[in-house]
Amino acid sequence: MMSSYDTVDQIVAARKAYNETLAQAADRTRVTWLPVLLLVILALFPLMQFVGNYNYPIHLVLYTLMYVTMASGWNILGGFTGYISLGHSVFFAVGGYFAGMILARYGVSTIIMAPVAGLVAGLLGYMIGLITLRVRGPSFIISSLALVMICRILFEKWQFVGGAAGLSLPINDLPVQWAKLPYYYAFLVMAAFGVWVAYRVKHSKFGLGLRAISKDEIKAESAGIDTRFYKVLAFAISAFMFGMAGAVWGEYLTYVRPNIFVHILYFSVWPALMCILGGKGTIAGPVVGAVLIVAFNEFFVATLGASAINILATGLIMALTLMFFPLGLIGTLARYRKLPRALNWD
Amino acid sequence: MSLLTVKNVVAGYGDGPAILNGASVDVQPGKVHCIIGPNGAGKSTLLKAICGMLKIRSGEVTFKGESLKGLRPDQVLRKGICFVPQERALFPKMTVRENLRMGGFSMTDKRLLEKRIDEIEERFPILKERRDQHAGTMSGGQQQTLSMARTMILRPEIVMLDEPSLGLAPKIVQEIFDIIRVMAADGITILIVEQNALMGLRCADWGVVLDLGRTLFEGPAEEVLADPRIREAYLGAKKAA
Amino acid sequence: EIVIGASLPLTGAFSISGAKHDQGYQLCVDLINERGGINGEPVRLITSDNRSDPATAINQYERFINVDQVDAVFGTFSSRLTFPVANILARNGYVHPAPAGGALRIYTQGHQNLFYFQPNAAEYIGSSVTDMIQELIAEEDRPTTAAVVVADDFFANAVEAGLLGLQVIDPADGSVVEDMAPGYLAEAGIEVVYTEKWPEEGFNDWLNLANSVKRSGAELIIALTASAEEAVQVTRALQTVRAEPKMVYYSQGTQAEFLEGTNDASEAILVHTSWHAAAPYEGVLGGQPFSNADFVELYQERYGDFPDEDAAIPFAVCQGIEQAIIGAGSTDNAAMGEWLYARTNEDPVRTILGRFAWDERGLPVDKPFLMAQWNGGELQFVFPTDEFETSPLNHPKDGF
Amino acid sequence: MADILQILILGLALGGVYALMGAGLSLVFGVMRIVNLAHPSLIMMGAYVAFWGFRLYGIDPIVMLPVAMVILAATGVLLYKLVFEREAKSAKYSEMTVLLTFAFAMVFEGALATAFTNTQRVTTPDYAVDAIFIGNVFIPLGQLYAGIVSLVLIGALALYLKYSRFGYAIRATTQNREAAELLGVNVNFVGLVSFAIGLALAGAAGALVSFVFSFFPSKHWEWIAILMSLVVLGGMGSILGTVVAAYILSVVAAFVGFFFGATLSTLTFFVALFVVLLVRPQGLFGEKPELA
Amino acid sequence: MLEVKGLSKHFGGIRAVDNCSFSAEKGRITALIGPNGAGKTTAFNCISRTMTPTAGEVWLDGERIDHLRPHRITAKGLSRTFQISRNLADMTVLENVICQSKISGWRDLFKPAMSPSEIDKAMAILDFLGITRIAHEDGSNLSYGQKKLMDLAALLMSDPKIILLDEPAGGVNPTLLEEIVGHIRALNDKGMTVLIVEHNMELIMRLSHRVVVMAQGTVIADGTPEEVQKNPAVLEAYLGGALEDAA
Ligand SMILES: Nc1ncnc2c1ncn2[C@@H]1O[C@H](COP(=O)(O)OP(=O)(O)OP(=O)(O)O)[C@@H](O)[C@H]1O
Ligand SMILES: Nc1ncnc2c1ncn2[C@@H]1O[C@H](COP(=O)(O)OP(=O)(O)OP(=O)(O)O)[C@@H](O)[C@H]1O
Ligand SMILES: CC(C)C[C@H](N)C(=O)O
Ligand SMILES: [Mg+2]
Ligand SMILES: [Mg+2]
Repeated sequence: MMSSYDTVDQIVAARKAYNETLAQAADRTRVTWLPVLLLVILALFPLMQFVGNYNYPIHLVLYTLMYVTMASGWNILGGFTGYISLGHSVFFAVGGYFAGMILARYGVSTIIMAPVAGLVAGLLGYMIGLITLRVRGPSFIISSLALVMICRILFEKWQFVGGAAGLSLPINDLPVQWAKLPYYYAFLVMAAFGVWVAYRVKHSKFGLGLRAISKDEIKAESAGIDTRFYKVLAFAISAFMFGMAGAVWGEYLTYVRPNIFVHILYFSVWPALMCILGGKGTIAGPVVGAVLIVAFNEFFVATLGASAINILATGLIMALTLMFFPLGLIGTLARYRKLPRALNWD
Repeated sequence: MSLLTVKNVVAGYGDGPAILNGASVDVQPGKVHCIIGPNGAGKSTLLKAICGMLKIRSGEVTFKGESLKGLRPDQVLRKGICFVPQERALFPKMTVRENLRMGGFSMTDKRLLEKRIDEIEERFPILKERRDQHAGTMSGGQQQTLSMARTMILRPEIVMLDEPSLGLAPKIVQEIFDIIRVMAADGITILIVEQNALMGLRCADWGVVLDLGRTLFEGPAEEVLADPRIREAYLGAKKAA
Repeated sequence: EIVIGASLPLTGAFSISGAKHDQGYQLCVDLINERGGINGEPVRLITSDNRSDPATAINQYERFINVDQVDAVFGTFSSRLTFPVANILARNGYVHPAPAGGALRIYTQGHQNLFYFQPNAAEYIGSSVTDMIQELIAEEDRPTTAAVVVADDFFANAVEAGLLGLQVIDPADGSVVEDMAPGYLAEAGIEVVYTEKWPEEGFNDWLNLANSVKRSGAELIIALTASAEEAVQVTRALQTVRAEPKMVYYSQGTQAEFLEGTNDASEAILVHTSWHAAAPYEGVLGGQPFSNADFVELYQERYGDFPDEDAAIPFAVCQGIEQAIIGAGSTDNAAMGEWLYARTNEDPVRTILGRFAWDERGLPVDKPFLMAQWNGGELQFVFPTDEFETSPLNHPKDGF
Repeated sequence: MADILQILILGLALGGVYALMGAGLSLVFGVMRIVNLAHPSLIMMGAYVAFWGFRLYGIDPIVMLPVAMVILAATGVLLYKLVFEREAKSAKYSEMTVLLTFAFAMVFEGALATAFTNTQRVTTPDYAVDAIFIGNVFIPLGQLYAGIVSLVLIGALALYLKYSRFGYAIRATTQNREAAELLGVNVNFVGLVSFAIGLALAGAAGALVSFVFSFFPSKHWEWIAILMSLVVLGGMGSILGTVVAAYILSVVAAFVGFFFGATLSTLTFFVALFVVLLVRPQGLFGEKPELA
Repeated sequence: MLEVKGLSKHFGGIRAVDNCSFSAEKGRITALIGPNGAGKTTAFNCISRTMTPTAGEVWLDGERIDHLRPHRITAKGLSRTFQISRNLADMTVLENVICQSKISGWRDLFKPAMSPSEIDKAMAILDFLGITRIAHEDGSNLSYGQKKLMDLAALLMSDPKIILLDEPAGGVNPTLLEEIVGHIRALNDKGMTVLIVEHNMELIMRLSHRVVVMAQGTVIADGTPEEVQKNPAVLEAYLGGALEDAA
């Protein structure tokens, strides 16, 4: 008989050595200085207005921050819990309409009302979640698409909030140069809050439960996790983020209208895409994704105009990323242990 | 002369680490071979690599002198090697008869296929009895019988079974090993992976111990069964008192 | 160099009209440059496509103002897009010449920089229809019942409000912008027997709609759409169910594309319009007289096709801005706005759409819409009869 | 009574078109677990094939239908080879393909719009605006033809899946991909062919749609949600379910439109989807999920 | 103590479990055996409520639990493993285990999951089962037997009073099996109630205090291992000639 070992102890020792080569603890050093530094830089950025017209860059940063808020919120449902929603623009719209109507009727700034708008959106999310979170996978995705359609039609029918024509909101009376700043800082705070919430959730028992749900719901349930409640709560938290963002965006745009706010591409798919592009389930992913997508879009608008070619190019970029970075930039780099330390915010 | 030679095969999943690190097996025609080894040793991986479900990174797999490297599972099957994986590979929403017919999917002669199916049904009466039942609603043992019977339709030269006794009641386990012997008597070469090592080796002619992704021992089944090192390390016998 | 920005719906739901607006702007700018520019400075036009999406339109004007630092802007097409754009142009103090944004609510927000380059607000369009019926048709031949089907669109809803006598409400504070009661149809003694509204997107069931219209037995069918595309759909459906009205009026459908999509079914369909090739308007361009006929000729020379109102209106917008810059002596938008507001019917802006002077809301004074009718594949000008030469009204329509 | 009959007819007429639009989607999902959000944009492509055939050469769209099917099938082969074949090996396959096909929907939309502009189109064969009148009830000819062609195609597909050798392979792959592979089915080839068939159906649907609805490249968004609702309602992957759902919902929508207005009629599909999620999450013909 | 009364679960026409009653006494090891398709796993599913029973009652310590959702039942101290190991991929073994720890109330929910105390507890359990070595390995990269051990560890994290094990020995290497048996016995010695489904007769005979035999959804025998072994119905339905082999 052919054999390379003579005693059982040798075999056991060899197996032990073999097993140890398999197990290695992941690199868990996270970086906090970068997000903090970013926050400081962004807080100071509007000072540039003193030396020139930086209205458009400010607009772009503001726009990106809005997406950071939403993508971080989406991450809690789509990244941690594994429920891909392409219907979160509904909550963006609800936030926008709620705060918009309050602004129009009572003159209360949406920036103050944003948390309340978020709560309204979150509550609605909670109730919708009770229905749609009963199915998962493709069925859930499709139900979220249907949600968008229903919401759009209902808002179009609802004359109280302006129906299809929408609601025009008053312009603030700051000089053009400073007019964007209240919204800029509002979104900066929301984005920071969004990232912080995602971080807290990810490291909490709740977050661990969500991750378990995303892997195997039956297992999670029998592990003692109240899956229904967890899922719906995750849904509500993400809806909250969208509601807040929508509230302030309405006043910034001075116009709230079903077709703008329930827009499936911009406010449902983009946040999802940002999250996936950056790295689902990571903390820095949504931020990186938001920056990249806004930059891509701006690049195409500047070079190609907002034409059909732009759509083609966006689609192509999206397809290529998904094919070659299936885990997103952060996720894929981390997988191959090439992630720069600065981007590990987990 | 050996029918199938596996030599120093290195293989793994996707771009992950290599699971097999030089596994070798010699398969002799008409014999029953039993591979044992601890959990995670790479036994299932080896069978998958042979049948073309995994890419072989290096090493050789030759069947009757021809290399099987780079072939797809359906091509390996056409060469005459049939694999029954660990999870029962049935079509749950097809009837028993349709499942049998799928077994002969790669056959072109329809009449021959029907004839073979009739023969199989003769040999396993339960399949005849349940021919219109959906496979998914049968009990574990019946499903295992069906998936093994199905491989016989093709009259393959080699049948590879991954843990045929897993989760089966003692009575059925007995039957399954009987069927294996029947198949061997029919001249089919058999390669099984078993955790129920005692029964597996008793039924086999040749024993192989796979561990650490490599072949550690290989020899006639009785010898493997009798080896004290193997008994202790793999067969659960207490340290020789 | 004078840089002018325009964001247009070159693609999406308004693509037909948007593309023609582009042609109109471009043609005008090129002709100005041929004539030596404005105040001796060449004009450069930047257009971008907003995909018929309001948010994109807003963003593009932001870019014009802050990135391209344009000297002036041209408006965009349709009320739907003009409404939000009005706010941002107002905030930045740019003169906002609107080629297509007829809904009253755009003009009641108190913007000081807004000038509409069409005859009148959409709410008042309906009067042209009923006036025409009363003036051109003998009492016994007039339709007595009407079916009104409406796209749920800013513009179409506005026309509907006028015809049916609805209240125009600002949802922001719930205030009534204008009460159109009792409505032009009621005033003309026409009973509305069927109304229906379809959503802006996702509606496919035209046959069901047409069937209901037919069943209502209305003698006058009014289809208020926001685009020529929808007008084609309505017509084809009415044709399929073989509806038999005496008269059909659409809010859109002057375009060649409409004729192409409907062929014979277009016969005797009435459409209101801001412009007609036969209207003998005299305008100004590059300081020289430039008549409507010149426009038609040069347009055909350049684009091969016969122009329609979607190319003519933006041309007029461009003429207006040129005159404003000349009048103000610079591209100081505040001065341009003042100059435009100072126009009167005696000293108007002169365009191929005729004379323009605006009230404090930004709506033109004393400019009724024109009514046109498709006859034998040709869009004929039938009303009002007092100003220019018209073709006879084809009535009653012989069903579909 | 005539009214009711008329609405029923109109509903069924639309149902036929939706059935074919949804069938290809359902097939591709069933066999490959791809929720093909690009399907409607591919239908759009088929519609353009028919449109240009009609516009340039005056060929009837129904005659162009096979051409559209071939072109789309070829597109399918290409797409499968370039994208989905390698994707099939990825772990997050199912949700990945949703996003991936979304991206391709954008690519196709952009390509079509670049090539043909976003101008609204419709092919205008004479029958498209004609109808058979029986008393005062009419049957629209265009939709009647579309419905007949669609039923023939779906019927042929069903028979093919049930009885042909390749149909066996397709069904087997649907139920247990690995096992099929082990029995000598070239599952990649099966995937390829069923993807191509699915897209050929999209081509056929496109040719029919070209004279039933008006279309422009970005209109596929309007179709996505409707078609997806049908697929969920019918039970993911069940072609029969999708077809039945298409007919039922179109009829219901027609009645809703008649009694409650056009706006609410477009809501029917989505509200039905939610009701089904509440009472029968697995859809009409779907498998009950494991955890209650 | 766990008591099942008149439990039934039907799938369409199939009566997987049919009016089945048995109980598991406190602090003892009860085995549930029976031929394939007898309904053992289905009974487990109904007890832990991952399936809704068609009829019948389940009582735990004098409290009826068959209307509760699975996580509530787990919270009541009943935990189970799955016949086909369900593990959470992309999560380390440690996370897999900690995930199962008890959560009490709202505030707990947002506390850090991997707190030192939790980690210590989890590591202690892993140590008890002898698998500390793989604590940081991905849950899906384990061998079959390691998965079974990880399942067991996760089970213990929730401090259960009673555990339901579905074929813990299936597919496990005999040497490893010896370890598992040792662990189960140790747990039982600490007072834990165990209900176990197994096909390995030798193990059942060695381990259990009481054996319940199911066939075709109903209980056909119930008694000590010795009694059951001699029962002709059990021999006929289940054991065949296999017994001599095991002995
Ligand atoms: N799909 C997979 N992807 C990645 N790694 C895998 C996969 N399947 C198995 N492995 C790894 O390969 C190794 C060998 O697994 P394999 O299934 O071949 O073991 P085995 O010898 O059959 O064990 P068992 O007796 O438990 O079935 C294990 O370490 C396992 O973690
Ligand atoms: N989801 C299901 N749908 C239909 N039938 C089912 C389902 N689950 C189980 N069954 C049937 O119920 C019966 C009992 O199955 P169960 O899995 O409980 O058996 P078991 O006793 O655990 O068998 P084994 O020892 O093989 O694990 C079988 O006939 C099986 O086919
Ligand atoms: C072409 C036009 C008549 C459009 C219209 N002015 C609108 O506001 O949409
Ligand atoms: Mg194995
Ligand atoms: Mg079982």
